[in-house]
Amino acid sequence: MDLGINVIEMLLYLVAIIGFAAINAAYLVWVERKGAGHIQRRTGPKEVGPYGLLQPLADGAKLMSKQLIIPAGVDKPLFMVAPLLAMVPAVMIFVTIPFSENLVARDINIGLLVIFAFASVNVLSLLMGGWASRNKYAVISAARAVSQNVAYEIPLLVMTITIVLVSGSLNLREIVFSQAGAFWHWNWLPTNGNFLGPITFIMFFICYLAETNRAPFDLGEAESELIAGFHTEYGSMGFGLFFMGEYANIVIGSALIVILFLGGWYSPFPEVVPFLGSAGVWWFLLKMYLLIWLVVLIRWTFPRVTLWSLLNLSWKILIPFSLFNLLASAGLVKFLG
Amino acid sequence: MNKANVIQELKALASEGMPEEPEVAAVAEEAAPEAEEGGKAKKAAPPEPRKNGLLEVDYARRGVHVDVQVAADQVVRAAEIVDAAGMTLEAVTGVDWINDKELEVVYDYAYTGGECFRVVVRARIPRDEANIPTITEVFAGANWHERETFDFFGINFEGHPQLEYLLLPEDCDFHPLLKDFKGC
Amino acid sequence: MAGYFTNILSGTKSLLVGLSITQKEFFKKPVTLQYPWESLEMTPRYRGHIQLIKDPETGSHKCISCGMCQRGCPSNCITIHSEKQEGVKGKVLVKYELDFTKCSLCGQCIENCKPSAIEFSKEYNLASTRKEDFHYDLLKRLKEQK
Amino acid sequence: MSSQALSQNNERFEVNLGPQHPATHGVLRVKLLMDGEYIVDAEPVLGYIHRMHELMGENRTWAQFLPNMGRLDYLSALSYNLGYVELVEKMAGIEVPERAEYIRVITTEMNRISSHLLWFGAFVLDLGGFTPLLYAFTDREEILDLLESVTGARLTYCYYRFGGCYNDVEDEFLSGCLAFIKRLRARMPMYHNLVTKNVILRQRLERVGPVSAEMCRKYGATGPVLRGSGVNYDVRKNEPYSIYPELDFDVPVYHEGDSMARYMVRMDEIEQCMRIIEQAIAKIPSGPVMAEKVPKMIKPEPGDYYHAVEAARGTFSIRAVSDGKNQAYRMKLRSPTFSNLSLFQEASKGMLLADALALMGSLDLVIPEIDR
Repeated sequence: MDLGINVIEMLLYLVAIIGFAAINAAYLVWVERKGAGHIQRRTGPKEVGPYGLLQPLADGAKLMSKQLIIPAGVDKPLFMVAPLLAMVPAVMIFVTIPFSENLVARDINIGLLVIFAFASVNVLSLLMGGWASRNKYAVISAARAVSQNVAYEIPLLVMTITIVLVSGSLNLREIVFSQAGAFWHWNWLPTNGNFLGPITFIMFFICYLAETNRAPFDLGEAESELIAGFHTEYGSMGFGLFFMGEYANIVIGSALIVILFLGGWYSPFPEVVPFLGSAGVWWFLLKMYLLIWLVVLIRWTFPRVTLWSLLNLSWKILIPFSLFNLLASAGLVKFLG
Repeated sequence: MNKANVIQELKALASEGMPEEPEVAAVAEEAAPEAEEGGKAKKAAPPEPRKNGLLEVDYARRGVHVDVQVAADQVVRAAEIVDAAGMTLEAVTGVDWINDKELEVVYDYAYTGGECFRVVVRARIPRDEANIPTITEVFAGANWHERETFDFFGINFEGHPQLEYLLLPEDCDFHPLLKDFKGC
Repeated sequence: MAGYFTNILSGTKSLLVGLSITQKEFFKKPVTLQYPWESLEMTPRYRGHIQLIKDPETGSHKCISCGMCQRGCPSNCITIHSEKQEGVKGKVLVKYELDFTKCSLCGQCIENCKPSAIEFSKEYNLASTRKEDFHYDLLKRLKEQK
Repeated sequence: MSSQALSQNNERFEVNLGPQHPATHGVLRVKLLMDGEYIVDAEPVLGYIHRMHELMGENRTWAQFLPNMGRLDYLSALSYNLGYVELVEKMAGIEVPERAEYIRVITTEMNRISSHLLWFGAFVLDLGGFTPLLYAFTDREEILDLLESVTGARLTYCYYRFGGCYNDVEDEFLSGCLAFIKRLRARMPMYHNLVTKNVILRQRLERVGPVSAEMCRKYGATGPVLRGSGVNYDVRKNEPYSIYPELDFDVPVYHEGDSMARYMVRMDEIEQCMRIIEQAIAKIPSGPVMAEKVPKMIKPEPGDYYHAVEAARGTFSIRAVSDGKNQAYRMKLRSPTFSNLSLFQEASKGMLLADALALMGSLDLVIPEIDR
């Protein structure tokens, strides 16, 4: 009996998560287009539905009804699997994310590890897609994506270890619990033994931009150099899945930053403030969407970096800083805590 | 850059081919602008093709200061002279003088380092044997200009590193700026 | 070493300035025009394809079929058909053909026209999938305007 | 596989950049021989929109060739119009009324601003920044509206005539130009804050794609490319035409020779253009805009004529050979980007793909003008 309820619960969670991921990814496209429009003094989509709100559905219908073209000479199995690999791990990660104190599909003790394990599959999909396309631009793009991901995964993990050190847990809920309270308790400020908090936060944010291949680090799909990069040869829903996967990854990254640095579902105000002071899922979502907006704004503001300056940034600035940060925090935790 | 020097050297170069009457160039220098401009008067008898030599022409009217005509095998040395003076190559082009059965290759040089000074060097070659040495060794930029001239006139620039069609399709077999080109 | 840190700081500052600019622009009103729903008035000098001017006195055109427009046209897009008619002095225009696909709107025909019989129209909403749609008979067009 | 096949050369591969590629702004094709991300050799392949304008020049009367000038460089068509009408005026000895000269300078400089603004946007787009393009377009659109109110066209102008201009300008146009300059002056700091000072852009442009003054000389590069390499050469100053000697403006010169220098030259040139327009509007006399005695049929005396003007991309010059007829015997059009692009093959050797594209963008290519 328990098992049956568990299964039903599990299925419900699964449906909810896939729905959440899909809707977020689809509407992020709308936010991006609408946002880009207004940033550039245009209106963005406005014809399909009020304020163009039905545009993502129209786009989806169009992508799904398009013919799936498999160019001659591609490595067919790899070519087909790559877009799936872009989307599926992204959905899987949502399983471990705690949106509020109780709203989590699977509360896993090693949640952080699970996230990084699945997130690292993403680069594999880019590599597979680029390689299988048998297109020179796609291959260059795949090579870029791999070197970029390798370079940025190191500081990303080192900084995560710092947070784990000060929080004392790999469980995402525990990490949020350790930041309980108003905003000065959160990890982005020099609290809880991590006195380089703000720098860690900014560096983590940069790494997350690079890991999700977002501008200004979108070297893999630098359209003025590599046309569309690894998905040059993809059309129809193959492209659609890459696209959705990219946006799902943005949601995940933002959610992760909210959990690690911005106090998860806790309100930024002290609890004595009426109404605004209470914690809840809305605070989580608000923080997450603000971060996403920042990502969108960055994309439409900056030019793209080159590969060498991207790698320089990682090896010369981020990795030394994050290692120093880790040592300092470890020392502080050891001597103070 | 010393203008007088360049003029002197070019003059010497142009008169090299015809050493027997060095005064002719000097005479042409004064007489030629009128001769050119008074072309109408001589309409009955088409003017003789110009002899090699240097002319200092009216800049305000013609847009160039010095106009040199040299023999085909002297263009490289002419290019070296203007190169040594620090001038730049603006263009290479051709003119088809079909009535004289000759093609003319025209090199436009300009000085970009200060006061304006424009030199045009020209050389005439027979139409049916249109060969002229390349000046890409002196001015790398001549590469494309010469290829373009080859496209339009079929002039063979001897020693050119890559004399292929530049603007026209690589498989075309005509040279559109020749006056006997009748469309394709 | 000091340069290393000041570089990072000044770089970060330039990025933040950039972000604040785009964020400010975000709140401004769009400057675009929603074309099918709104459209601009063409300026008086706008050059659409040429048309015959209607003479308010006679209600007809002023063309004397001299053919100067046709001769001056760089792209040979004007063809004039005229004929001798009894009782009328000079030739009478029967058809003013304009091949607008070749026209470059240089205005030489209008300058060449002694009786000032042609002018630029303000037509700009022209689109078609067939090029025959741009072969106009300006005389017919003038009559239809009546 | 033999050991030879495994040697280093086997790692090289060819990539066709274009003719349809986002970075080439038209139909330019560059045959790249790459070693990983490094360029071993980059050979531009031209001619995809070659239209043989020079042959058209031989088959049309002097006046009929005028509309062709708007089709060479569609971004600064008025400079080309100006170059051609001044050449023909020189040949036929036509005096141009002063007001017409002022109108020509004002409209040409407006056109130069619009060309530089579009280049600015497209260049930043090449570097991956999308938004500055549309900001630049908002400003450029105002220029186009102003020019449209005078010339009747937005891009392929055919406004100047031998001996003057097609029509006079109204005072609203002049005040509109002044209002636009005021607006653009206020916008320039925004461009500099958003783009010029941006650390990412500086990293991408500084010390990237250096072109020496000597290389420019050997290849005949002119315009902002030459001025970005430290050579103070501007036809408007060195070989003055029209009323430029009466106006006070500077020629921006940068000595670094990298892409940033070329960028800064163009940005500074926008400011200088604004100065020129302001002075010209302040000085513009009243009077006719067309010379009284313009021969109906222009038959210049036989001989060679040469005239050069400073277009937005460099020296545009025409060599016309007349045989006394009302058509040219030979019409050579010397376009600036043709020479500017020819140095790309040498300059891009050993560069990274992304840097080479930054270099190519900084040359400011307009393909119809290269191919003619």
